[in-house]
Amino acid sequence: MKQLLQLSAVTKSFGAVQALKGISFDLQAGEVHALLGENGAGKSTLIKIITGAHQPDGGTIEIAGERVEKLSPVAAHKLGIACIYQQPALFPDLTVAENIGLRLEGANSLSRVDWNSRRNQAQKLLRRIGADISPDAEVRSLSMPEQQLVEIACALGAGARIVIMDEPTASLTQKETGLLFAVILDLRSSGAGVIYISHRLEEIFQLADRVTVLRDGESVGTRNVCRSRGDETQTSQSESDKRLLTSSPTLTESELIRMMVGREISQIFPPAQSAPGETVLSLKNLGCTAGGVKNVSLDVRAGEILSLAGLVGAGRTELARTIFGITPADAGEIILRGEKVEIHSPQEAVARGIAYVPEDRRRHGVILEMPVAQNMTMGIHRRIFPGTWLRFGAERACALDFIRQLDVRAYGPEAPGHSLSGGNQQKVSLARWLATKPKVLILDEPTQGVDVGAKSEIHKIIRRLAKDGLAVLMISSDLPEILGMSDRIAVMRGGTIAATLPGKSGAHEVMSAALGQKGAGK
Amino acid sequence: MNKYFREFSAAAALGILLLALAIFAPSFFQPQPLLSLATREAPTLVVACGMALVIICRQIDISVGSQFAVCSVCAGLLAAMHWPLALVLATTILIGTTFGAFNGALVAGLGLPSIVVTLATMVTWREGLRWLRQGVWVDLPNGVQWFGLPQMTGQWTLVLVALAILILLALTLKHISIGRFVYAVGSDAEAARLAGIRPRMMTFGVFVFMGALTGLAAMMNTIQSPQVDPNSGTGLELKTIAAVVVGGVAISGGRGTLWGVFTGLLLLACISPALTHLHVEAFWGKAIQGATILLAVVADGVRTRKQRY
Amino acid sequence: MKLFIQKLTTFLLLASIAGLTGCNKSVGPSSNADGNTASAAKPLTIAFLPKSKGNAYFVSCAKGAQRAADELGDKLIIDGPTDPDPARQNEIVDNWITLGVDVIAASCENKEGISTALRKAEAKGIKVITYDADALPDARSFFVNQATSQGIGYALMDEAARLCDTNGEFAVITGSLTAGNQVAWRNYVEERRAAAYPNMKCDAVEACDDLKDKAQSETTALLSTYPNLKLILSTTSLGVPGAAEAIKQMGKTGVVKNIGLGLPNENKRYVHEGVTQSVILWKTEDLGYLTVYAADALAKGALKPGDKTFKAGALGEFEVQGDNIMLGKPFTFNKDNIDQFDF
Amino acid sequence: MDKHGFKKILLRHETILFAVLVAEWIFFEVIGRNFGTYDNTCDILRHSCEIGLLALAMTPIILTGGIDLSVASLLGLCAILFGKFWRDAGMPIPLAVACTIGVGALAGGLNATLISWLRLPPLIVTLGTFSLFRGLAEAITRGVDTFTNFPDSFLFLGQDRWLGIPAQAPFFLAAAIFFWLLVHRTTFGRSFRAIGFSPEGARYAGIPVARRVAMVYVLAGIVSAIAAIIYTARLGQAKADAGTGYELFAITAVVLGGTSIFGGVGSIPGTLLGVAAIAVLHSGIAHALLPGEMAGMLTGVLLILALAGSTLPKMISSLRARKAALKIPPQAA
Repeated sequence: MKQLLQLSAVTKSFGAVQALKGISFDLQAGEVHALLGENGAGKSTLIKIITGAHQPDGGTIEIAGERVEKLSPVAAHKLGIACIYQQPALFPDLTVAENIGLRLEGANSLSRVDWNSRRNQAQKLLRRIGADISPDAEVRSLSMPEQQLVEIACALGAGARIVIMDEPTASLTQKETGLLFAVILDLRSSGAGVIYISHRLEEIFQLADRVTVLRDGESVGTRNVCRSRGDETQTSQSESDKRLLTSSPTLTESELIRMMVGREISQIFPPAQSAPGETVLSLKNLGCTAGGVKNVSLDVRAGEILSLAGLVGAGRTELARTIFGITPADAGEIILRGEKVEIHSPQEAVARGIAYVPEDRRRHGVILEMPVAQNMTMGIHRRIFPGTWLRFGAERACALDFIRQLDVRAYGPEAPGHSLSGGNQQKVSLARWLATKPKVLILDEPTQGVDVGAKSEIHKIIRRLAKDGLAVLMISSDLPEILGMSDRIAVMRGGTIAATLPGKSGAHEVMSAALGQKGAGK
Repeated sequence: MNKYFREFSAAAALGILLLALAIFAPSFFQPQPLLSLATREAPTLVVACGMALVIICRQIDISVGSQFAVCSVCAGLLAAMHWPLALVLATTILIGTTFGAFNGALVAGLGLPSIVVTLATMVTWREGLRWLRQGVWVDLPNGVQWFGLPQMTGQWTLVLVALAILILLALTLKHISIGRFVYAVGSDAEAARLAGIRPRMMTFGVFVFMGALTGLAAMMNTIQSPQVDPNSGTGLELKTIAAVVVGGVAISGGRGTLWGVFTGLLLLACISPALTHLHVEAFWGKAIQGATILLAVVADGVRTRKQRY
Repeated sequence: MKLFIQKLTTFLLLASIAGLTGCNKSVGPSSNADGNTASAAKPLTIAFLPKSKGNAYFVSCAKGAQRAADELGDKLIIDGPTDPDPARQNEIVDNWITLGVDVIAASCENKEGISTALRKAEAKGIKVITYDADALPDARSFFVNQATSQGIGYALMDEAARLCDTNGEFAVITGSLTAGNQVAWRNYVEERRAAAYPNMKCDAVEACDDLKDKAQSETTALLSTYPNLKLILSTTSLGVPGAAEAIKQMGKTGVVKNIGLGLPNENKRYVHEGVTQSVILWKTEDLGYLTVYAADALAKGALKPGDKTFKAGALGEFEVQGDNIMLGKPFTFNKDNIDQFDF
Repeated sequence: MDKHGFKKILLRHETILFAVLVAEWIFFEVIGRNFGTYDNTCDILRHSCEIGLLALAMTPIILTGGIDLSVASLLGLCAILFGKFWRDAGMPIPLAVACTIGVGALAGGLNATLISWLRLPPLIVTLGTFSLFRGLAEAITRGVDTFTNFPDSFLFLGQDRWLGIPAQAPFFLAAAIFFWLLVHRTTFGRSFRAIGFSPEGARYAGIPVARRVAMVYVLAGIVSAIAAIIYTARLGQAKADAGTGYELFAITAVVLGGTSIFGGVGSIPGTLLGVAAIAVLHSGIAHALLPGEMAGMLTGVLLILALAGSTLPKMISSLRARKAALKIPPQAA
């Protein structure tokens, strides 16, 4: 096997914080090497060093056997390194074809732009990954997963030898994930090396040849994953479940988790509970043309967790945004504790006891430049600051209370949002909405991009909230999470509710409902 | 249609204006006055092209008026010293380039916000020029006006030079990689960096280019008359920004075409003579100008508001 | 802290450089260079306020003022707004009051606006004289009257009528729609037209924002809008050359006449080419010269209310009408005499 | 950057500015004549009142990430409307003042509607209203009408002293306190910052973004109207060209005061210091008998220095850290 990449004793500091403390890492041709670690373990920094976005403070980098002294993004690009970031690094104002073209054509600034070949190339690449996206569409108009697919097309088109994927499935649906896996395996068999980062352990067992676990800027170890893939393209959830159960004794999920967190996490999902109370939120034929939501009828009861499953683009986030008043409903009714209400804006929703923890926490969930305390009290200005006068003591006390309650790891209530890890940002976002003492809590992908430790904590918090009588509506693309957490599951398809299933349903049923009749036969 | 709505709305407004003129004041359409109008606006078009580039790159330059004035006076002084005109032209462009490079260095090099940097350079250059020259006009020797060509030829030359720059730049923006890089940087600088484009170099380059175009425009203005008014270029920044915006370039960068800018400039340039032709009294001019800018953006705002949800 | 020191030094450095270079410009030692040893009294500080700096008209006035100050051995301070801005004029006068000058000579952008500041100055014992454009009479001792607004307006209209044989259409280019003297001149032009030349018609008034280029554009539009136009009349010195260039470019030289207020130097070329027929103005340097002499005399008590004549250095005697010191009638520059003047 | 560092930088910016102000004062006191007198201090205060008011109103606007180029044009429009109300409509002064403020609020409301309801970029909207308001002022007066001969009781407000301080100073002080409370001590100020940092984030947090944004522009309209009245009282006349160019002074003062043009960061004390620094510079240049153009030039230089001053140390320290880190030998694996 040819060695594609070799990092030796790489170090990197940001100010006083040492992000990487001498990490060694290698990638062979034709392998998928998974990189695991909690948020803040140093994965992102390591990737940025490989892509040339950061310069290491010490250590060496060898690419294809040759030592590289100074790696810039341009040099990395030329050396065949491509990276698919969690937040797609695309040009929102330009078309898909142009985005791909700009990535692939390199920085020769005086060459002529051949629009036709750009279009054809884009079409070809998109078709290859099975994405149904027009090359002429403006990227601004695409959904997040669609944008991620464009990123993948870019990497593929660049003929990259080293492909880095940073949580590519975070916002993908099962079907898109399947397509992606096929692409990864395709890359692998063509002799490229893939560095794969994910918080979803089952994906790692499904895909990876080797796995390296990082913790606190150090490498805890690299292990072989014994894959027992019969049919490599076979990716349905039930198959992978099966494989999890029968996975080889050399490396188990719990062992990986132990490596990551340095402790065993015995139980991933807190136990469900029974006896939900009265109906708190009831939707009757709710519709919103702009959001593509139509004819949704749904009941959420106090003390239950109702999951919204479905493919991305099925209208789940749009439904949440409609209930929360961001894109107000134009048809049907929202009935809150027996009272018909109209919600035109988020502030009305908040006033009526609806809280929404949004999907994109960096853009919507937390204001990164503002301190934790100010973020937490943002939804309760009226209550905590009577007469609009700020009361800094009360604010601080409130924030400290939530920091303790949710175990937010920040150095204090005055820490700005961007100094926190993803999981802790999510907790801050959650705290903001718990502070409003809501009756209905809508969670949109509450654990997306959150490391295993924090994920489990968030799950416990959600369950505790439901136990305290909150009606929880949880949107998730993480099937195990849905199956593990829900009391009931509503599956959306094409902007409406396709099925409502009991919490004990199997993955198969949920998926077939989400995919419609065609998928059900699988 | 949607993508180019702003361009079309500017064109439609221009069409309506021209139609109104054709009906109520056909005297507007006479070749010699129109050529004069075009010649007067040719330097503005050149500056507007540069401004469009700067705004597409998600920056802004409000110091162009002052740069223009300084370049005009320099060009006049050099011509008055009987330098060969080609050398005067080259030097003027060089002076403009230096101003642009200064802005560019502060914006791209130090990462300072362009609106503030150019606000500062705007007052500094303008006041500096006043201090040094005390508002004295520069008298040009014979043979400088129209480069010594007959008037008609000179006017056509200027108009054609401006149009050539417009067409060349529009084609470059669409069909040469570096033009697309301007859009890329304006759309998302970080993504541009990852695609191997150097956003800071591009930003710097755009400012330098803006300066060079301003220098050229100043020269084009200088040779139109036998005297240089050191106050020329006052308000040029607002006029060009308005033309760029009315023509559909997004102030947030990454979007817009030079054809739109051209339409926008034509619209704004025609309003003032049109009001004269339509016998509207002069004191309405400014209000109508403002209302036109507002209408152009409001039309777009109303349209996209519906789409947004 | 380090940063602060750095910034402070930079600032001080810059400011002192600015100070060094700047002193030469306005007050410089040159004002006393002539060393007027004859004058036993301590030199006066005369503050000279133009409507705006960087305007050729006032630059020329200031030149005369400086010459007078040099002869008298007085110290002359010249400051004005960079743009014609009444509020800035008030600020400058206020600054001079605290600065403690002896006499203020002001050309007022806006009568009522500046009068309050000038009254304050008088209350503090500072003598006030106005020139070019007057303040309210109670806010100053004397006004150096280069020509009344009425005189200018009438002269312009008379000249226009003469060139058009008292009938035909004309258009007016004004500096700005709002500036006080422009408004006054326009009004007197209209008054004269209505009274004396009923056969003439003013088609339009356009503003050129005191920019030559804009004057040219506006004139181009006027020429094509009103084909019967016989004359362009500019009430601003920037308008005449701009209008002339437009007339020339439209090929209407001699067909459309061009007159207005203007400095000879800016218009010589067009007058010789026959594009511009005449420009009307007083001798601006003399205006500055006379103003400073009057200011000096006023401060020294040599000029008192009730005087009938006043002698200003090399220029000789001037008539005093009430509290107006008369510079004389506006002067018409044309092909025959324009080369004799250099300002 | 942590909260402490953040606070420190803010503090430091204001401290530096204060130091610059003191340095200016000392410098002009030394080289100028009668600069540091009480009379001149009062004059500086009186002359900076209108620009100061506009800068105060501009601060929350820039905090929300917006900008308002139309304030000075609105000042002109309000000034002549005030004159119209008083002279032509025969209203008593207090009623005319009230009506003028009403017009200011309406005009601010026009900006607010276009910006918050149609979500158009503030720069463009206010560029349009910049021409529109000034144009309306010219159209209403036909360019020529000037309003003067206001009663002395009204002119007192702009020209006289009250208890030894300029009569308009208490209004300015009240406005400063109002805006300080608004920006630093109420939830409104908190929401302005949130909107400045992330308008979407603020919306998802249940902050009525549109209403808050509208509020700052309406406030700016009202303050422009008040500034117009003080301007009229100070000059004793109202004309269509009142306050031309003041918007740039106000923006310069705000930015010089440490408010980020991108929104989110900034303070009212900073703005006040910025206004003071510019006003002292202008007055000082005159008292030192330096050419007036110098004031404008130095303002530009000061602005760039202030901006660079807050950026350079960050760049240098990051370069230094990088160099220092390279010297440490890589740890053995």
